[in-house]
Amino acid sequence: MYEIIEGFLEAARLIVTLDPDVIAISVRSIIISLTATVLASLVAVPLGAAIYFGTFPGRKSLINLIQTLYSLPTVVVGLLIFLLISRVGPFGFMRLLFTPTAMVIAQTILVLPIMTGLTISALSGVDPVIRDTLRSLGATRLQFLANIMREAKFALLATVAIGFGRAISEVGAAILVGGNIMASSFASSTRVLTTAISLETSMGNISESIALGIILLAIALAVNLVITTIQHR
Amino acid sequence: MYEIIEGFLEAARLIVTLDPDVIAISVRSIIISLTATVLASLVAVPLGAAIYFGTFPGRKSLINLIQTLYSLPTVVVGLLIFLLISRVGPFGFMRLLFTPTAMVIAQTILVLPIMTGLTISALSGVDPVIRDTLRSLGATRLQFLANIMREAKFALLATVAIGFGRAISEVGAAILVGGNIMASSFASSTRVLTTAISLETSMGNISESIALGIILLAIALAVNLVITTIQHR
Amino acid sequence: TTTDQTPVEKQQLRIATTTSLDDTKLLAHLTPIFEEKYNAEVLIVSAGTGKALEYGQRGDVDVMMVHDRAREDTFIADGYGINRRVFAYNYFVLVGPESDPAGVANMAPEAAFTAIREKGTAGDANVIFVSRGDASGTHSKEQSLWKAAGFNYTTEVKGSGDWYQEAGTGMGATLEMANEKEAYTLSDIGTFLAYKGDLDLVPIVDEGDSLLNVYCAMQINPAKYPDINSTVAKDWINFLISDEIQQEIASFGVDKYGQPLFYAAQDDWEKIGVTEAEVKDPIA
Amino acid sequence: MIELEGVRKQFDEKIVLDGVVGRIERGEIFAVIGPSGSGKSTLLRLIDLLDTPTGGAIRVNGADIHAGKSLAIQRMMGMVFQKPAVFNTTVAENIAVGLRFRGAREAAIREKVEEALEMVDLSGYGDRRARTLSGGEMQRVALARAMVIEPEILLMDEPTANLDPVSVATIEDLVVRINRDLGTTVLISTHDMYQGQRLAHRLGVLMNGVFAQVGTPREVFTLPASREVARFVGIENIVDGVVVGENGATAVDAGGVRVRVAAPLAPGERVSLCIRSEDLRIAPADAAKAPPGKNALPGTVASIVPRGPFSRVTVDCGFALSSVISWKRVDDLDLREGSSVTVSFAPESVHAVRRE
Amino acid sequence: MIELEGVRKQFDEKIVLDGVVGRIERGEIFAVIGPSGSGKSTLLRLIDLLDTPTGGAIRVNGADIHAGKSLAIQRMMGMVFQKPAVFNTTVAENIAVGLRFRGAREAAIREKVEEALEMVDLSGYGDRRARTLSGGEMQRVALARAMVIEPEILLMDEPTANLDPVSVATIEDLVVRINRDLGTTVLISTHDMYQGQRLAHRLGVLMNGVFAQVGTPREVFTLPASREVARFVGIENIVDGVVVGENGATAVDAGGVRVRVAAPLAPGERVSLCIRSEDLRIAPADAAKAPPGKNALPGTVASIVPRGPFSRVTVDCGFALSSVISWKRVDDLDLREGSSVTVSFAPESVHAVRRE
Ligand SMILES: Nc1ncnc2c1ncn2[C@@H]1O[C@H](COP(=O)(O)OP(=O)(O)OP(=O)(O)O)[C@@H](O)[C@H]1O
Ligand SMILES: Nc1ncnc2c1ncn2[C@@H]1O[C@H](COP(=O)(O)OP(=O)(O)OP(=O)(O)O)[C@@H](O)[C@H]1O
Ligand SMILES: [Mg+2]
Ligand SMILES: [Mg+2]
Repeated sequence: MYEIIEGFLEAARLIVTLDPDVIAISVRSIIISLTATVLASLVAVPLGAAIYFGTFPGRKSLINLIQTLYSLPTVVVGLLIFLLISRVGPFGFMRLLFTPTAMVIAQTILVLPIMTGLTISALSGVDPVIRDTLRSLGATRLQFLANIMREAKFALLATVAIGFGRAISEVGAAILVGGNIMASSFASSTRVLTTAISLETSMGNISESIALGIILLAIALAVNLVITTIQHR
Repeated sequence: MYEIIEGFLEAARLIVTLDPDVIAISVRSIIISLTATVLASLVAVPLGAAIYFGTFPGRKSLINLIQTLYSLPTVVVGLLIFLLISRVGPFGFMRLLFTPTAMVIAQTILVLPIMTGLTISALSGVDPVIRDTLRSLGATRLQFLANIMREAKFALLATVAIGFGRAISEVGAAILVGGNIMASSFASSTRVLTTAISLETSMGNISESIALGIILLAIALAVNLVITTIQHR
Repeated sequence: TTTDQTPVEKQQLRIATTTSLDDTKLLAHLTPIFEEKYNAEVLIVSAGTGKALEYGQRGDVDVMMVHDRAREDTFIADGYGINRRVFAYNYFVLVGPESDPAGVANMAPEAAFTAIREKGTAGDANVIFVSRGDASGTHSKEQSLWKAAGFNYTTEVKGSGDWYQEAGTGMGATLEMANEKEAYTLSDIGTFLAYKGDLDLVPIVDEGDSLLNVYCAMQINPAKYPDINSTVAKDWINFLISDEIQQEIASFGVDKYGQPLFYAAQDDWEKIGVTEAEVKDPIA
Repeated sequence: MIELEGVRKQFDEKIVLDGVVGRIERGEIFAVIGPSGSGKSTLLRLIDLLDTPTGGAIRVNGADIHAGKSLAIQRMMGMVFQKPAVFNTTVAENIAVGLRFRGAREAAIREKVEEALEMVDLSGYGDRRARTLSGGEMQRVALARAMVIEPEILLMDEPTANLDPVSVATIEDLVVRINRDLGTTVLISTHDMYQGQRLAHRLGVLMNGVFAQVGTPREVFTLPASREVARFVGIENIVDGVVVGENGATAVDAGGVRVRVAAPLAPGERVSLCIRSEDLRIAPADAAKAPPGKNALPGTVASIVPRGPFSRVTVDCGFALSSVISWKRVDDLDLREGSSVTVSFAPESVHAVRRE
Repeated sequence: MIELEGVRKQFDEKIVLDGVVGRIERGEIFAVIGPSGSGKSTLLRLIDLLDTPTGGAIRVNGADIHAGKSLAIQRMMGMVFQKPAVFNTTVAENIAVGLRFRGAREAAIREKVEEALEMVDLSGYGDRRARTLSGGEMQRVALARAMVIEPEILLMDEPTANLDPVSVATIEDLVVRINRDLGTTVLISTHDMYQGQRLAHRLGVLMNGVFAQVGTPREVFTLPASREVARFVGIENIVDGVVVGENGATAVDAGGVRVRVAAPLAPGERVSLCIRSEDLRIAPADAAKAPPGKNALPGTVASIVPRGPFSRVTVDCGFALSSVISWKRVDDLDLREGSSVTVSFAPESVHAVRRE
């Protein structure tokens, strides 16, 4: 148990001393996962809206499929992306493997199903009379969506929080397509908090792992506070 | 890319030939993750209700904390459980490490935050007039909760779907506290689909990994269909 | 080859390595020296041997550093790898609980394995062997030891009872598991030393040529992947077998563990059973 | 302007609208009245393109609006919902929404919203969060929201159901003014017949899936087309009987009591007589005889029930007849239960409808 | 039975109830009337323990209900909400909920639900999904749901706001019956004063956070306590003036026109005169003089507006006076805008309230 206490002390030390490696890793985690969350939102919200308001055949099956994809293991997502972007894959020419870009792509795809599914839930939480009122007031498609989203703001932002949580905490895809590289330049490195935690764990450095875990949670807390602030505005 | 096609063929082969190892692993995955989801529901739903209807100081901070824990990496959960149940840990005497029980505990704890958070969301989706009506009709606490939950049934079952998805797809905690053991007896083994996928991946067996991933998704689909059926009843 | 993220003048070298080299921090010790000398940037991807080979086979890296002779040979024979050089070696070690329930301390490796299997299959619940079970270099070595002891691994060892358990994870986790279960396991010395402080396990058998662990580096065949970064790859391999670096390898870890983690391959080519060219001749 | 051509709407098994036919003219105030559940909301929703009919067509200016739903047609119309919902923002923003959709300029929006708030008597409420408003306040916000876009057609689904009479009067004045000043066509559903009558140029009585009657308030109120309509528009006295000839004039035999009727009816016909309570005169039994040709039926007071500033006096003359008279008059006549009285009314006040 | 002791309720800045004092007796039907936003719903919610007062106390049978909220007190009461919500299940299940809470037996539940459905005229709707009901149908389900538990106190927040007159009459009869047969105390909020009057033994007029007046319908309607109440209860003619002595009788000077008043008033006092429109008589200008002692004011018809089965005729006599008379009488008198008429009314019909 003392490892946990040690972990807290270590976390405090790393933060207080501004350990440059830890800072680089943390910043990279934030950039990658935030980017992925934003990209995923840009896809998931319109997609969720299209599915929710759509009346195409197979709509129910599609929703079921999306719910099923909640269970997509991160390793499988990592593998699929890996096959696509590895040199012999169809996008191999872009040389994306082992780059932060690849990690963003993987995390984006990873959180898409849950964000799309929760968008559908968020929209279905809006009072039907509100929807009718917007239509009746002569909203264009875009205006309609923008206003429905404003009404569903709270739930949509909760969705973003969940997406970010899943992105920043996943490790399977990050390690497969990122490679957990610690290079001398920031841009070439792909080590993020979770892959660093895995590495420390595999080396038996439990206190360090816990310290990094605490830092990760601190970041998540900060992001959540921002989201909560927007929610209540 | 042909690995993906191969993965599908392999998955078909494994399923059709009833590969005993794969069946054992799949059954173990289902048992462990379903148990964890059920246990987590039993805690998360009352807890979420208590938080949602409660008026204690620090309620908002608690909700923020829960949202933050969405980002709890599975490895960190695994580590914490590991420290608690390893031989030298406070619960070491129970000899739980590397048993399926340990995996159930870890997954339960892993999905608790998101299930609690989504329970709160689900409950806040219930029309306030419905709440007032129940109170006014003289509901006891228990009757009140039971009825509110029935009104929020759809969203609560979606929460269960998300919890199950997260439990069955996680690998970090499973491998740390379960150990991915393949022993000759079913009960001593702790290999589940995700840890098997990790293993196959680390061995470079991409098609096998994808095959196992497909089997995992098939299980998730089946569970989701059951949940959807209950939702619409 | 260059990627868009790097400054133009710097070359990038991608290396897939087995985890033990990375986890011991040996590579972290060597890369800065290389980077400064060759104005290059080294990207290290650490993975199990199987996955590392997969990366190499797909041309996703320029250099591979592994320790599984048999699979290396196949890899080269299939035309994916060229210019193998051996740069370091050490020994595997059979570790187990101090009580040594199978009573195999200081036996020859094959004999120890035979004794463990015998007690295990006989139903002695105290005798357990935890295998990596992940097709890693270490797992390969274990399999070859069972074979050398006269057993058919798939029929007579694996699945022969609850005494033999496949961890299916990395070395560190396998050690943790063996520690928890008070079981035997085969480990590379580097990881064991790194973990030693947290474990109750002790070395049971650590001598015998069959425990030899030989690390090599090889280039991915530019004929297969023409745009691969073969110049820096060559530089790296030549760097590893250079006198200066061989010294570094031989002394690495002494200050921390009181004993070296690796031995330089340069002068011991006979002992480890490779040709002199493989340890000494720089790649042209 | 709005033509309803056999409009049908079915939910699962339940047929709600069963071929509604009608025509609402440009600039008209048309009220749809009908019992709860008769399909008033459904009809308005179909016209506002919020739902699709299962049969028939709705034409606006000649064009079938459900054939090619267009934003232009949608924007011609404004609707106030029966249970309005407000957007989770301020009152002012709620009212501004429709203007924003049409790309109005900020200054214009602010001015119009201010005006609209004043119209619905909510000046100063602009910055309040709309969700905390009372039932009636919300309904007024919904009204302002629909009116501020100055639609050509204003659809209102029981817009004053939650308002007190003073507010109702304010809103009604507003509707009349909008209709008069801007020429807005108004289609209002209401369960308050008096409101229908106060506001509407014409009424449609929705019953059993169709308009049982369409006409001016006066037509609907004095000459209901059926027994059901008569009951619905509040004619208290409906007496069933059979037509008999009587000295050249027409009379109806209602359980032995004869009632003279002005309209010509074929003897033997089974009819219901509708007599508005205000056309009845109750006088002491010993009062001067009614002029010849008038009906004068003796009876006893069965009950006296206060109703608004009046009392409703029911007299048993063989069948029950009730009249609404002021409290003062009740006192003056010294009416009480059991008093003997004479109920008199002109044959012209009796409206007869055929019974099936 | 229910005592309101200085009940206060404040939302953030806004004071809604500012010390409401009142007493509702056991077995009484008490109606709270008041303008939209005056706090009727707020008051009912406080009594039903759904919200907590920021000041004062509410006692039921002597016990402060907010001091120790108890299920027993909660279960004494049933409430119908202004905008009722239904549970997402069948109509029958919706109505059964309260009975289930009280552990009633299945057979008893089935029977009572069936009865309740019949009471609100929804027999046969038991198996319908409640979410698909029309506005009025939902409101009737909410009524049945609250009534079926036979509460000692029935709170109803504008229960008939969405209903047509026929349904309203059904519900009102029901309320009267429940009150009479079961002795249920009924507290009803309504914006429909006539409803308040038809149903209630006593009325409370909620204005500016307090009861501006509490009394029997007759008191409130004929003797409003203030100009505001007078206006709210629908007295059309409110004339401001100053009391002057006139030949021993009391008269009021209203902009030069003298109006005789029966009640004794101190000369010089500033008062508002309230005259109910039904107490006015409009006669042709050349008709016989009014009897001495009666007010008879000459004037010209300013407007004639249809209102229900009546017309509202406004006469300018220096100030406007309007009367509601039947269409027939308008025709008989041949009234039209500009006609010269005499408006007469007894001094006893004039109710004077002091102005501040
Ligand atoms: N939660 C709240 N926060 C702020 N103001 C509120 C809240 N609830 C009610 N109010 C305000 O309190 C006042 C009284 O509201 P209430 O609903 O009691 O009125 P009401 O008399 O029932 O009106 P109506 O006849 O329109 O239903 C209103 O001005 C309303 O805006
Ligand atoms: N989505 C639906 N599914 C099934 N039935 C429906 C649906 N919507 C409305 N109905 C039914 O259609 C009928 C007409 O409903 P509508 O709301 O148009 O009535 P209304 O005339 O507006 O009544 P009210 O005066 O009570 O508001 C009702 O019986 C209602 O239950
Ligand atoms: Mg309706
Ligand atoms: Mg209210």
